[in-house]
Amino acid sequence: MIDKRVRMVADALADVPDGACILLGGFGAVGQADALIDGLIEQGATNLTVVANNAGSGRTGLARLLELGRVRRMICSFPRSPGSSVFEELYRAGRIELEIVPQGTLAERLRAAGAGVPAFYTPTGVGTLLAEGKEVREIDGRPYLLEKALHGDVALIEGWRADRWGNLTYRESARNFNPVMAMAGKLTIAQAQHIVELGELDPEAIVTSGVFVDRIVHVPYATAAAAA
Amino acid sequence: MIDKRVRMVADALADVPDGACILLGGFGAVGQADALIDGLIEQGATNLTVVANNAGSGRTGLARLLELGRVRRMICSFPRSPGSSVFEELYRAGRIELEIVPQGTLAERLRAAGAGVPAFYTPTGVGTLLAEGKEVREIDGRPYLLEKALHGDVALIEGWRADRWGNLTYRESARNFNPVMAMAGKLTIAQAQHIVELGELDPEAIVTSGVFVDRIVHVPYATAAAAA
Amino acid sequence: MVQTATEQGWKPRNRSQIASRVARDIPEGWVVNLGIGIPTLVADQVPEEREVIFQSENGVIGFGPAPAADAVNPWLINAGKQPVTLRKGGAYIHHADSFAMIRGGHLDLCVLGAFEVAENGDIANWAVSATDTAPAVGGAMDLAVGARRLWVAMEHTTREGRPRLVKRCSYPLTAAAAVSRIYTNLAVIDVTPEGFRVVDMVDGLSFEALQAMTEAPLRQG
Amino acid sequence: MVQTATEQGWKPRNRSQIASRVARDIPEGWVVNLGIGIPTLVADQVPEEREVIFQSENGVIGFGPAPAADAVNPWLINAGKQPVTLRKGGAYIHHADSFAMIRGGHLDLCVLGAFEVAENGDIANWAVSATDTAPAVGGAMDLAVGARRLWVAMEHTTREGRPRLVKRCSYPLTAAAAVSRIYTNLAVIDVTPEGFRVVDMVDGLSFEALQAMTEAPLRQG
Repeated sequence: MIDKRVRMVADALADVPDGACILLGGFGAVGQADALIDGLIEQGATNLTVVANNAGSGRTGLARLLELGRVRRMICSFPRSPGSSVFEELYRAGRIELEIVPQGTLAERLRAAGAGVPAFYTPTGVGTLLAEGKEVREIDGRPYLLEKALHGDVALIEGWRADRWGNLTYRESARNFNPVMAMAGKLTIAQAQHIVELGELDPEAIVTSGVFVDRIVHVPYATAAAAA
Repeated sequence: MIDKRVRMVADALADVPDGACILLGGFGAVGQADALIDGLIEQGATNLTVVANNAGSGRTGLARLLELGRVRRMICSFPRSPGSSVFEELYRAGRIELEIVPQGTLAERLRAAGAGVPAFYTPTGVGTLLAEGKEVREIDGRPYLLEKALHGDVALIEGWRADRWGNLTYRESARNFNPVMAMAGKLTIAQAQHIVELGELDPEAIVTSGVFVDRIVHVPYATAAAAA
Repeated sequence: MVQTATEQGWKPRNRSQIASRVARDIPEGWVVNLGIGIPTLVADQVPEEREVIFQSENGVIGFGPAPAADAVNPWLINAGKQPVTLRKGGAYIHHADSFAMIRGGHLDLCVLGAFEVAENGDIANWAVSATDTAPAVGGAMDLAVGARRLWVAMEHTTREGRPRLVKRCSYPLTAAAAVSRIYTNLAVIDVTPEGFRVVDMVDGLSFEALQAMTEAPLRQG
Repeated sequence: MVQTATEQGWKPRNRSQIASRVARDIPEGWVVNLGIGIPTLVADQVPEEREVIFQSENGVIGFGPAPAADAVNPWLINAGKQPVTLRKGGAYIHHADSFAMIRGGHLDLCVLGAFEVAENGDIANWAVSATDTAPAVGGAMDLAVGARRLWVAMEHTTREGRPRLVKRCSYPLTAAAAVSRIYTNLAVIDVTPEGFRVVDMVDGLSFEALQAMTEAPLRQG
C-alpha cells in the first residue's frame, strides 16, 4: 500500500541536509507551510538556499530562519514587505546573498524544472538591470532573455486536502506557488489541513498529483491557527 | 454582461479565413470537437494547417476535411492510426505536408505559445531524425534541442461543462490537448456538452479559464452521438 | 504644490478620482490586472453591472470587492496581499498558470503605478537606483511586457514637484516602450510614436501649466 | 522459429508471459507508463494488492484494468486508445501537464516495445526507415528520455529470425543510450556499460543458443 503520510514534522524533515536548496510555497503568509518551516528551524540544517516569493516578515517562520543565520542565499521576487526587516538588515550587512527574479520568471523557472525544460526564453526583464549577465536572443524580431530551470532539493508546501498517495488540493489563493514547487522539488514534503480517504478527492479536481509528492504531514487548521 | 455563447456552429466559425492554422483538440476521437470540425467542413476555409495529435480516421471529421483537399499541412505526433488511410494516401501522393512532432514536444510547444515562451530547450528527439535542422545546445553537460512555440489562429476544442464567461471543465481523458490548445489559439472556440449558470462551476476545479475562450457553442451529448 | 494649484483655479484629482478616471475607460469584458497603489483602487470604481474580469498574479481570476471586516477570508488575497472576494465565474489557478496568462498576452490591460514614464513608453516602477537595497520587482516586469495594454496611474510629479513624465527614465527600467497611457492627478496622457499627447486635463488647468510640470514635450488634442 | 525452439527443448514466453515477467520486477509505489503492444499487457499482470500507479500520456494517472464490455466509458481511454478504468486515487490532467510529468523525470519506469535495441542502450521503435511514409512517433521519444528507467519488452528476433538485440540500430533512433533492461520471449537482459548481460533465460535454453539469436555479444550472470 502506498502511504506517504508521516506522523511527525520532525520525521518528515529528518534528512534535509546542510547546503540544500529549499523551495517554500506561499505568497506572503497565504499557502505557506508554517509547520514545516518551524520544523526546519528545529531541524537545524544550515547554509541553505531558499526560494520563495517573499523574504519573510516579523520574527517567525522564514524570518526566524534568516535571523538564525541559516540561509546563505535568497531567491525571490519581492523581498521588501511590511515587516521584512530581518531580511533587509541581513542584506544591508552583506550577510545574505539575494537573487531577484521577476515573479513570472520565478514561477516559470520552477515549472520548467518540474517539466524537464532546462532553459527557456522570455521577454520579461529585457533591457533592465535583471538582464545583466543573461543571454539575449532575438527570435522572430523580438529580444528575449534565456532563463534556466530552478530545481530544489526540498520543497515545503501547504495543501488543503491530501490522500495517502499524496494527491493534493489547495484552498483558494493558497494554491499559488505550491503546485510548481511540488514539481520542482527532488523531495517534496506537504503539510495538509485534511487527510481524506483514497478516492475521496475528485479526480477531475486534484491539483497536484501524488506523483510529485513524497511525504504528507497532517497539520490540522486548529494547530496552524494556534501556531500563527 | 459577458456572454460568449453563440447559438449556431456556423456563426461561431464564420470568420475562419483561408490559410489559417487550426488547432484541433482531442486524442483520437476522445475530446475532439466533432461538431466544430463538421462546421469547418461546411464553412469552406481551405489551404489550412491543422495541428492535432492524430491525422483523422475513417471518412468523417478531420479525415473528411483532408479528403476534400482543404489541408495543406498537418502537424501531428501520430498520423498512423487504424483507419487513417485518407491521410496516408494524400501523403504518399505528395498532396499534403507533414510535420511530425513528438507528442510531449507538441504539447509543450502549444503550452509555450499560450504562455508567452517563444522557444525552449528539450532533450526529446536529440540524436534522432526529428532533430534535423534544429539547434542543438549543451546545457550543464547534456544536449538539448531548441523548440519553438506553436501558435494557432483558431483552436477548436471540446469541453464538458461551460458557463457564459467561457470557463470550461472536461470529462475524464477528454481533457488531453484541449486546455493547451485553448491557450495557444488566437481565436478559441469551444463546443460544450452542458452550459451551466455562472457560478455553478467550482472555482477550484475550472480547468480552462474563460480568459482563454472566445466563443462557446452548446452541443449536447445527444446531438454529438447522433452525428457520430 | 496642491495649494498653489488651487489658487490657480484648478484642483488635482485625488487617488480615488484618478482610479475612477481609469475605470471609466475600461469596457465590459476586459481582463485586467491592477498593480499596487492607485491601480488597486480601480476595481471598486467599476460599476458592478459592468463585467470586468480582474486577475491577480497570485492566481485569482475574477476577484470582486473587498469583503466586510467581519467577512474576511484569510485564504483569499490579491497580489497586494489585501483580502478580496471572488465573483461568480471566478477561479483559482497556480502561479505558473497565472503568469502564463499574463505573459502569454491574455490580459487586455494592466494598470501599474510608476516612479517615471518616459515619452517613448519606458516605465520605471521597481527600484529607485541601481544600488537599491533589496529592490522588490514582484510581477511588474512580467505584467509590463505581457499585457496587451499597459496604463500607468500615478501622481503627475513627485512631492518635491519633480516631473514623473520624463524624456528618459532616470530610475532603473521595469520595461522598455511598454506604456500606452498615463492617468495622473492632473491629466490623461497617451504615449504615441510622437511622444506624449494630452487626452484630457482637470478643469481649469491650462496646457502651459501642465507642460510646466512635465519634463518631456506634450502635444495637444 | 518457435517450432525449432520447441524441438530443442525450450519454450519461448508468449506475449502475456513476457508481460508477466516484466510485472514481477515492478515494485509497489512505482509510477509507470506502458507503451503499445506487449507493454500494455503488463498492467493486468500486476496483482491488484500491489499498488503501482500507471500513467498514460493522454493525462490519466492511476488507470486500472480494462472495463467489462458492457461497462466501457468512451471518455476514458489509455494512450493506445483502449478503454480503461480509473483506480481510487487516480486523476485526470491535460497533455502538457502529463508530459511535464514524463519529461520532468517523475516516472519511475517506462516500458516500451521496440524494433531494435543496441548494446549501448539505443532504442529504435518508431520508424522502419528514414523514408518511412508517415512515421508515427507519438510519445515514444518523450518517454524514452524522460522516464527514470526505460525497459523494453519485445520478441527476441524478427519473424524472419533476424536479431533485434544488435550492435547498432539499423532503424531510425527513438533515443540514444536510454534502455536499461530488455524483456524478450527468450530472456531478460540488462544493458550495462559493458554491453548486454543476461539476467535470466527461459528454461532449457542454452546461453550459446541465445547468443546465436543475438547480434551483439552477451555476457553471463
